[in-house]
Amino acid sequence: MSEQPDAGVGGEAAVASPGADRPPLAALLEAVLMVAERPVGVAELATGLGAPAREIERLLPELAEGYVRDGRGFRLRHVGAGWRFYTADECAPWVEGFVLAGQSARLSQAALETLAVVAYQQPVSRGRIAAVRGVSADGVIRTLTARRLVEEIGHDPETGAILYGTTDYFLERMGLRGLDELPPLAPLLPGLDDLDDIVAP
Amino acid sequence: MSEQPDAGVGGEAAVASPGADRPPLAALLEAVLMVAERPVGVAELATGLGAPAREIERLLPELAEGYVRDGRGFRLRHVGAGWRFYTADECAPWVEGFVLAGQSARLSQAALETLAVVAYQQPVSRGRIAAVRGVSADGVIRTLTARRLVEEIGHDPETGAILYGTTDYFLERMGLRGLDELPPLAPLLPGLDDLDDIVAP
Amino acid sequence: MTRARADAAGAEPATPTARGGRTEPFVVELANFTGPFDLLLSLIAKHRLDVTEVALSQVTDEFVAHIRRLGDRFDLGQATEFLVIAATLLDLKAARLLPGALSDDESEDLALLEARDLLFARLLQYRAYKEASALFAGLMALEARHVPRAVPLEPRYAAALPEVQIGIGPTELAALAAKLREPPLPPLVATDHVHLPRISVREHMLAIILLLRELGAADFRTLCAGCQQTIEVVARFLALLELFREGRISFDQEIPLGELTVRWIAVDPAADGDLLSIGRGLYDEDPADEPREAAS
Repeated sequence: MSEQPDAGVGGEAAVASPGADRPPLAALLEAVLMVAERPVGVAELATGLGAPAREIERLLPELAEGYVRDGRGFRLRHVGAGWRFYTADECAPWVEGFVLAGQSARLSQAALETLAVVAYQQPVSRGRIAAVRGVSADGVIRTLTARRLVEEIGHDPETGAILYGTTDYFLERMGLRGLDELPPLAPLLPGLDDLDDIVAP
Repeated sequence: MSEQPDAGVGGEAAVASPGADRPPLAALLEAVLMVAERPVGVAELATGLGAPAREIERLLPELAEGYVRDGRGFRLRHVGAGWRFYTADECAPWVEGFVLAGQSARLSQAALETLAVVAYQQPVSRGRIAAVRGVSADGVIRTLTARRLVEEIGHDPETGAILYGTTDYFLERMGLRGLDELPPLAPLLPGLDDLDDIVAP
Repeated sequence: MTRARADAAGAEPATPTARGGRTEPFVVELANFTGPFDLLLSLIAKHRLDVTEVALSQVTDEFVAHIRRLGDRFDLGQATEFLVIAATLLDLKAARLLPGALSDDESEDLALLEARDLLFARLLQYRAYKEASALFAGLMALEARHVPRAVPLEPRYAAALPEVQIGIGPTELAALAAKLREPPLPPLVATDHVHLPRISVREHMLAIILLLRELGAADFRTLCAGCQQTIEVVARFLALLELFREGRISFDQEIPLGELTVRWIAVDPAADGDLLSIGRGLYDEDPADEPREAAS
């Protein structure tokens, strides 16, 4: 907060100091929850936004009631561990129709590749999948999770990153009894005997 | 009062309505966009919701303006091929703390320059890009393709060379609705008024 | 960053954002100009400074010194950019300084002017894209402040999805995983766009001379007997033209479109022993070796 304003960089600098231009807490809550991938608890919100938990606990139900009162298509709900945006119940039939129309029953090549990486490298983080495939895996992981082929199976003890693995449903769909029935990878990699050719032409 | 102007619209446009108690179109738009994973175009919304495109085209900017006016933490924005929910930019520093994934790495200077050439000259071959920049563009094109910013869009009818263009994702990343919103190139060329000096020294 | 440098950089609006302040800007100090290299370019481009009055060798020396000074912070991108621009400037200056090869008539001047303008255009175009890239970076940074909503599907909709078709079996899945496990190929710098003179015309001139001295006379077919590729035949042909120009051979043709006979014509013995001087400075030889005489 005592940092001098970075005059040189236009618009891209993170002005993380809670200064005078801090948006109202209600707006910050809306912003964070709009992009949160899972329900977020009050304690986490309080820490992340640097705001008192009591204040947040008061604001969230207020926001939620406001959406109902205004007849919005979305709702803010307290579910399990925290708060999350959902679609309004009365809109569900239309949303469902929309979701079904946009979803292909077949997996894309990107989804298949990611599934392969998860199957053989599990437990694996998004970061590792992205490193193997060369592109961000976020969207594909979401698809595979929605399709119940992949699920969160823990956290990296060091980085805290979510680790993914395949589901029983995946095994069922692949006709396997267990992960040990996945074909071994080694024979598909270039043999070590080929290495000599490469080293000594 | 002004929140419910569309109460009557639902009844008359009930083409694919699963029930009689259809929520206002504005609420349905909010709900559908809440589950969308990419910008959704007006035509797709019109088909999915069984509502006239003109009506949707009128309502979306209205909703978007309403969020700004109310100082909400989220925005509805027309970017790339359609509309999508985003966080408000004034909340960015606080949102960053919650969203770890999906942070796209910065592009190198070479990648940015190549992207600029592709954006303005598309459809364009590698050879032409190399001619403008004075160096081979192969590696950079591969990077830009892997990042989904650039894609193959055809072949030169004469030489058969692959032609490249920018993607919808490129527009999203730039916050543009279409290529016609790219900053014009002409002013970047040193003043045309100086051309007289060059022609008649 | 010193104040003076900040001011100098400020004089050229697009540059500081273009490089994002990552690299130390290259500053030129010449008798008639002091400031950032980009500004120098800009002035030349806008014709406020004559390229013939810029000591390019000094600019190059300074750039080498600049790179040495940077040491570990050496920026390959900046060096490459300098090479491209310096080469263009050199082209430009050469075109401006050298007199026309044949005559000084107006069409020659016009051609020269066009060549010059072409170089200008190329330089300006590159700079325009560079500035556009800075705008792109700015737009992307601005857009990055808006985070798009991309969240997992609500359970009720996920449950409604039809059963997914994986489409491949365990073996194909293993093949995919194996393919992805292979280390990506190291990035290669493609060189196929660089023109490599694989054929030396001078070499072919020597080959022809040796053949003709043995045979006395031969037709073109015979002279090309050993050639494997078209380009070699072309080189033999060019070599013949060159030898004819030098007055070492003669052509005989009995009837129109008939067989062409190439004959070695006697020259003074001194030139004979001086075969290595043949074709010097032609096509493929280092011009610095023996400067080409101005054709006068």
